[in-house]
Amino acid sequence: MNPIVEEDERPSEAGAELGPEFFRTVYRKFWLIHRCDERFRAVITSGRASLIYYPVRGQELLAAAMGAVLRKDDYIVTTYRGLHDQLAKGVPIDRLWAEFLGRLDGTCKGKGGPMHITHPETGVMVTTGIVGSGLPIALGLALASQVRGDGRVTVVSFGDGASNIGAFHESLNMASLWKLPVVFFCQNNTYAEHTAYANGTSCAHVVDRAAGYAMRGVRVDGNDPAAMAGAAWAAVEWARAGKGPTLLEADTFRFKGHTIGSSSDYVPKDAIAAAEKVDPLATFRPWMIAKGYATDDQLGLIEGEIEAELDHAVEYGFASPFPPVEELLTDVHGQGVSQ
Amino acid sequence: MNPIVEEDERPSEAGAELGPEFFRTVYRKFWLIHRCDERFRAVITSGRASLIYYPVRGQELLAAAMGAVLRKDDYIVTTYRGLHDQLAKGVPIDRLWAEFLGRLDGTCKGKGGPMHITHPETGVMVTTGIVGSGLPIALGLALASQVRGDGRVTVVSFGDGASNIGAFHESLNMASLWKLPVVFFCQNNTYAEHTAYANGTSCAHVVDRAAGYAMRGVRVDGNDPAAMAGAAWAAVEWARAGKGPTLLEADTFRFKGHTIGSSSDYVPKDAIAAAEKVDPLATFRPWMIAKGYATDDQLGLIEGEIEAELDHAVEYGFASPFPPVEELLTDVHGQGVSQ
Amino acid sequence: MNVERTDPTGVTKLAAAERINFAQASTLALHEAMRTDDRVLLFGEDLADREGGGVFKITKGFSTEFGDLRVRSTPISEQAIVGAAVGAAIAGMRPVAEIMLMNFVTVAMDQLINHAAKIRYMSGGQTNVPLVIRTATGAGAGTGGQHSDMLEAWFAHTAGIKVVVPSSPADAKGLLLSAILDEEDPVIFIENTRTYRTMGAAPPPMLRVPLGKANVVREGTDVSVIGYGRPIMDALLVADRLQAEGVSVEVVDLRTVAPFDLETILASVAKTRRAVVVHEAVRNFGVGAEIVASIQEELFSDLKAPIRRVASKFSPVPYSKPLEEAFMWNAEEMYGAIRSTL
Amino acid sequence: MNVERTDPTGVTKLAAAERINFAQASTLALHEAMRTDDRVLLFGEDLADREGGGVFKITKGFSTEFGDLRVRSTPISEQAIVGAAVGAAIAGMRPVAEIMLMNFVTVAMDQLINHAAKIRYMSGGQTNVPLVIRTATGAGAGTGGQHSDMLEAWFAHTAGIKVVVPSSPADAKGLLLSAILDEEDPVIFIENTRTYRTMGAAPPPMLRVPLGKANVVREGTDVSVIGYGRPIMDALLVADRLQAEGVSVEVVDLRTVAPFDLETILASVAKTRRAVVVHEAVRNFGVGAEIVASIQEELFSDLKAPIRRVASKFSPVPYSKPLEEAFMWNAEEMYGAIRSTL
Ligand SMILES: Cc1ncc(C[n+]2csc(CCOP(=O)(O)OP(=O)(O)O)c2C)c(N)n1
Ligand SMILES: Cc1ncc(C[n+]2csc(CCOP(=O)(O)OP(=O)(O)O)c2C)c(N)n1
Ligand SMILES: [Mg+2]
Ligand SMILES: [Mg+2]
Repeated sequence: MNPIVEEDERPSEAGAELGPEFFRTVYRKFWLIHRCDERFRAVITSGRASLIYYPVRGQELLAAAMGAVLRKDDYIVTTYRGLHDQLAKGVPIDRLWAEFLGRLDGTCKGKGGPMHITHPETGVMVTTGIVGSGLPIALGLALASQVRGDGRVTVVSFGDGASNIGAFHESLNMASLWKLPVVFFCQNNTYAEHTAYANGTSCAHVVDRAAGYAMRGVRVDGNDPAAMAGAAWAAVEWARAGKGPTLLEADTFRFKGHTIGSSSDYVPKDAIAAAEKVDPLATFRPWMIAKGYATDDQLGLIEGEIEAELDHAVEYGFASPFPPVEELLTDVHGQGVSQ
Repeated sequence: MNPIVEEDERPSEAGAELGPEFFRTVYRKFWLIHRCDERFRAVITSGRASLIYYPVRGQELLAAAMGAVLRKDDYIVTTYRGLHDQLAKGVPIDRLWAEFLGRLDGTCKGKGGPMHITHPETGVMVTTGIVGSGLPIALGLALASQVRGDGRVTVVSFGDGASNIGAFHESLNMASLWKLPVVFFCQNNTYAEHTAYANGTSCAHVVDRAAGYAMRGVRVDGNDPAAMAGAAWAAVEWARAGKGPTLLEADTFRFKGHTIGSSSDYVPKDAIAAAEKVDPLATFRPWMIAKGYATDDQLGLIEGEIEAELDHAVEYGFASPFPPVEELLTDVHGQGVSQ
Repeated sequence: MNVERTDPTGVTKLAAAERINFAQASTLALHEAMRTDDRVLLFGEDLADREGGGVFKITKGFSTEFGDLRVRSTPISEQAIVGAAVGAAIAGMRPVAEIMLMNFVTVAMDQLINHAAKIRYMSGGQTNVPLVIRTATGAGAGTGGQHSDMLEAWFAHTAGIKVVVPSSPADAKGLLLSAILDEEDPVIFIENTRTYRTMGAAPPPMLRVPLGKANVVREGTDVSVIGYGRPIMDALLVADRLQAEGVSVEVVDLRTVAPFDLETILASVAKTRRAVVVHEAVRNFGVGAEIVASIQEELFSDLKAPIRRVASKFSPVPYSKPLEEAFMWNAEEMYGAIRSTL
Repeated sequence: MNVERTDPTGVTKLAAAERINFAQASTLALHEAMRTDDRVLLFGEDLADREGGGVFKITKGFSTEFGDLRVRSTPISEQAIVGAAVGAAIAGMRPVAEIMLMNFVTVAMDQLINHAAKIRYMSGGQTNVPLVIRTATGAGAGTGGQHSDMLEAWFAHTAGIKVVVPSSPADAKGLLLSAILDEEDPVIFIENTRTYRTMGAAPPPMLRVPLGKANVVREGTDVSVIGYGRPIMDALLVADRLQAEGVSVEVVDLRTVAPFDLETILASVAKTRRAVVVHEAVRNFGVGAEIVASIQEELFSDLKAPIRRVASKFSPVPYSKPLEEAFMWNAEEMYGAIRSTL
């Protein structure tokens, strides 16, 4: 944890809200993300669909925890590697599948694709393919909430590599000055494409930069369910209470390379081995049971339900038609009174 | 001073090099800058010339000290408010006047103008009108020196306001990673156009950001000749020794508004009063004498010589012809073997 | 009673004026928009009263009247400024962000091109980005290579974003009002620092000038001059001169540069069968090229002469006065180009 | 002995090949340039061997062979990347910076437009900025709205910077070599991700193709097709088809998009008196408009038909396959456009 956070601001492991039910919700989201990611990889590797996909294997838990903390009307902004964030926020899985496959019933009629998932009903406002560009947009979403006093919080996800681009700097400075209700959620998976953290980022931890914006900065183990949920909860509540932004850095790992099919030769074997030891995929289920938050059967039930939902979603996606060619030139401009 | 600088790295007030002769050089540069700035303002206010000019009144000393520390072949990059840096680095005054007046004998044949003074012979490589944009360019100059091993140092000047733009962030990160021989020289004159420091910058001091790049960071009183010269000397030597970049923040004040003619209503009276008390224009001369670095007569001699140089420069500038219209379309492209 | 207190922006007095300049047109439009729709937000460098109400004083009094939540000065962070506008627009506000001078959009192109322009399309129409970027530029004031460029062609080449360049104070006011209150698309509104003090007739309160429609400023039968912004004023003078010489010039002001009103252009050229295209931006690969290409494609066999272009020369904007004058388009060149088509 | 040790880039083997693809052309050109002139530096995201030699593997082995001082992976900091190239170029080096995909230049436009392009001019010719930006882009691979744009028209509209788009591996190699070794100006060199694996004849070592000269790829007498980049390959196929139908098509490949070789274009059109302009970028306000406008201005009375443009449609690049196909220019449209001029 970063020294900028005072002791009394640190959430207890639970907070009143973070009890068994909460963690069952986290588990459901976690498992959905995991299985959905696996199935995307499977349809691609098997050749049934051809698309550029950025796997989220390894980052399921941190997104699930954040998603479980957020209200439905809170806003999120995420990136090309955003499946976990989108699912955790509640985007309908079937429409998400349809979008990934470029179909008319996709969230964006197939026009956006995996890098640009948008679903305002669940608060997924922007998914960007440009590194770092979500942060300035998050400022504006949070600004709107601040002006309206609507109590919404905006969470913007980005990677460790994104912390080196100009937009990061401008956004943290402005958010701090304006005390915007925003959480800068850095998912530090230790790689930016093929570049290891320390070869691109000059400070030991991204959170070290919070002080340069006089901003609350918190680093958390993204593989630890309680710590992660607690840190997410605290950052969101901090923003909701009008106290301003947090830079929240969650340590995690990217197990399946930058994109599906790209090699990971450059990742040292021992780094992978170390990550496997703390992989939530291995640890989160036993933890739920050990904590008494759910029984093996209860979790099995959740898993079964998710499999059925996914079966439906995959079918829905492949069954949906491609958009008609007329769609090419619609949505370029809005109507506007002027037209 | 920033805690990141260890005690033993702090230069003594003098260092071997920083003796009486050194400070007489500083004084000469200081006075030249001061008088040159005054005369630009005078020709503009009197209507003899019409140009947009960014006064350097208040910032003479820090530039003079840096200029006295640098070698002739060191590189500098500065901004629209760059007269002090350019003169301190040694740009010929007459050609500088000609350039400000848009004449053919100007450093850039009149094509660049005051915002774009370039004079490679004295190491003035780029003067930019875009806030923050000098920093990335300084990386490249320093990179060239690093590759060639030519021992040059690059100093890039910028304002407090510039520390909030993306280019600042990207540049400090990359310079730190690559240990480039560059000094990031932030002249904190407490205003960015009409915006007071704290209304644009979220941290207490610009130097607070150095830690986010694991970079040597030093804050110095830009009105204190010994401290300023010592800090400049240490930062430059640090870079020259291959130890990497420094973020050097010098506290100063901008006495004449953002541009000539623009009002300064937004500056509180007491801030001005406080700045006047430590204004080097009032304090540096007595300091030189009190230190025994020069006598009143010696300084008077310097001042007289400068007045003569300036008389010549002003005359030279006004006497130089405007560039012929054919110059409009030259220098757009180089020759290159391809052409 | 203190006037500053009751009318901090001075618009009450201004609203009664019969003539206003371009700067006042922007002040009035912003004020009417702020008053009409509380989703309108203003932000940009130095524009609140704490900072003196903007370097051009266009928003003086606004933060006092509308409060610090709706009117904010920003740090020097153009990516954050435009990004904040994008986000606020998506969330349902109508932000008007100021980029002090047009050359500074170069640090914010990602937000404008990859995001503002495309988000509506990429979301399949779920989200709009109704923001306005006000910016100013123009050669002729000795501001040199980095403070004078007209870059509208870049935005015109980008689907999803609109570009407006007014040629009179009344148009400036009406177009800006429409852009803020009526558009669902991002709009780049380009002001000209050289004409901020140029006067013209004041339009009635709240009069909107719709985007996307060109304006035939002067009717004529012999040749069409098509353009936008500052050169339109010269075109009208040149048209007077040619009238005296027996040549009837039609002047078409695009008002909206992109998407432009091809119909009105074609109607004019179909009538005159001769055209000259004028703009302030450099000639090569400028907006004029598209207008020429479109006309020749549609009216090939009607044309009696090659379509000429009058624009600034193809170089960076030089500092030295005589070079800057030579760089800029001018009325004499317009005259010559028109004559050459006859 | 370990091959990786003696020939880490694999160019020794590659240099012997009779046919190479576009990716290999870049590898070979970069390698020859690095070997010829030690002022040549490479940097960009992921391009050193520690990072696997680049996402497209074009620079694999380079950092091993030429060392970490001359070949560096960078953080994700495009402003710093381009700025560092500008500074190094001014200081006398010949940096080749990589912007992974063209849409990412939007965060670095300031360095390219306000600095790289103008510094020579603004310094009165005292400093040069001989840098090369290699970047890649192209629609058709399902990369959607933010990874597929062709933005060359922006640079073409900027005095002081050159734009190169090759249409064959041999040209790619020769043009890149010239850009790095012979140019004093900043050059944007645009590669196409869709054709990285497309093969063509390998040119002899060190063969330069000079910038600024168009290439008449195929001679013909009835109509000129003028363009650059990927559509040139389609144009050649369409020309074959039309040949069989008795129409003789001349194909002019600009190679250098800006400044383009007007002389060669005019010579061709003066002969054929009909022209079609093709490019991959969206049609509106694209490079094609300037070519059309220039031709009609010079050859007005020679032209027998309106000059047609074939280009991508005016929308963001859609993700869904059928829409992306409909977005892109295609050979059928080219055929139709050529036919319409006859
Ligand atoms: C401005 C920009 N530069 C480069 C890229 C290419 N790119 C895509 S993802 C990526 C790595 C990002 O790393 P990180 O921020 O750590 O996120 P992660 O992929 O690990 O989730 C890069 C360089 C881009 N999309 N945008
Ligand atoms: C990118 C950019 N944004 C805005 C401006 C307009 N501008 C010129 S100087 C300035 C203030 C800069 O303040 P600071 O960095 O503190 O330098 P100072 O002028 O005080 O020396 C601004 C906003 C600019 N030139 N470039
Ligand atoms: Mg990462
Ligand atoms: Mg300042």
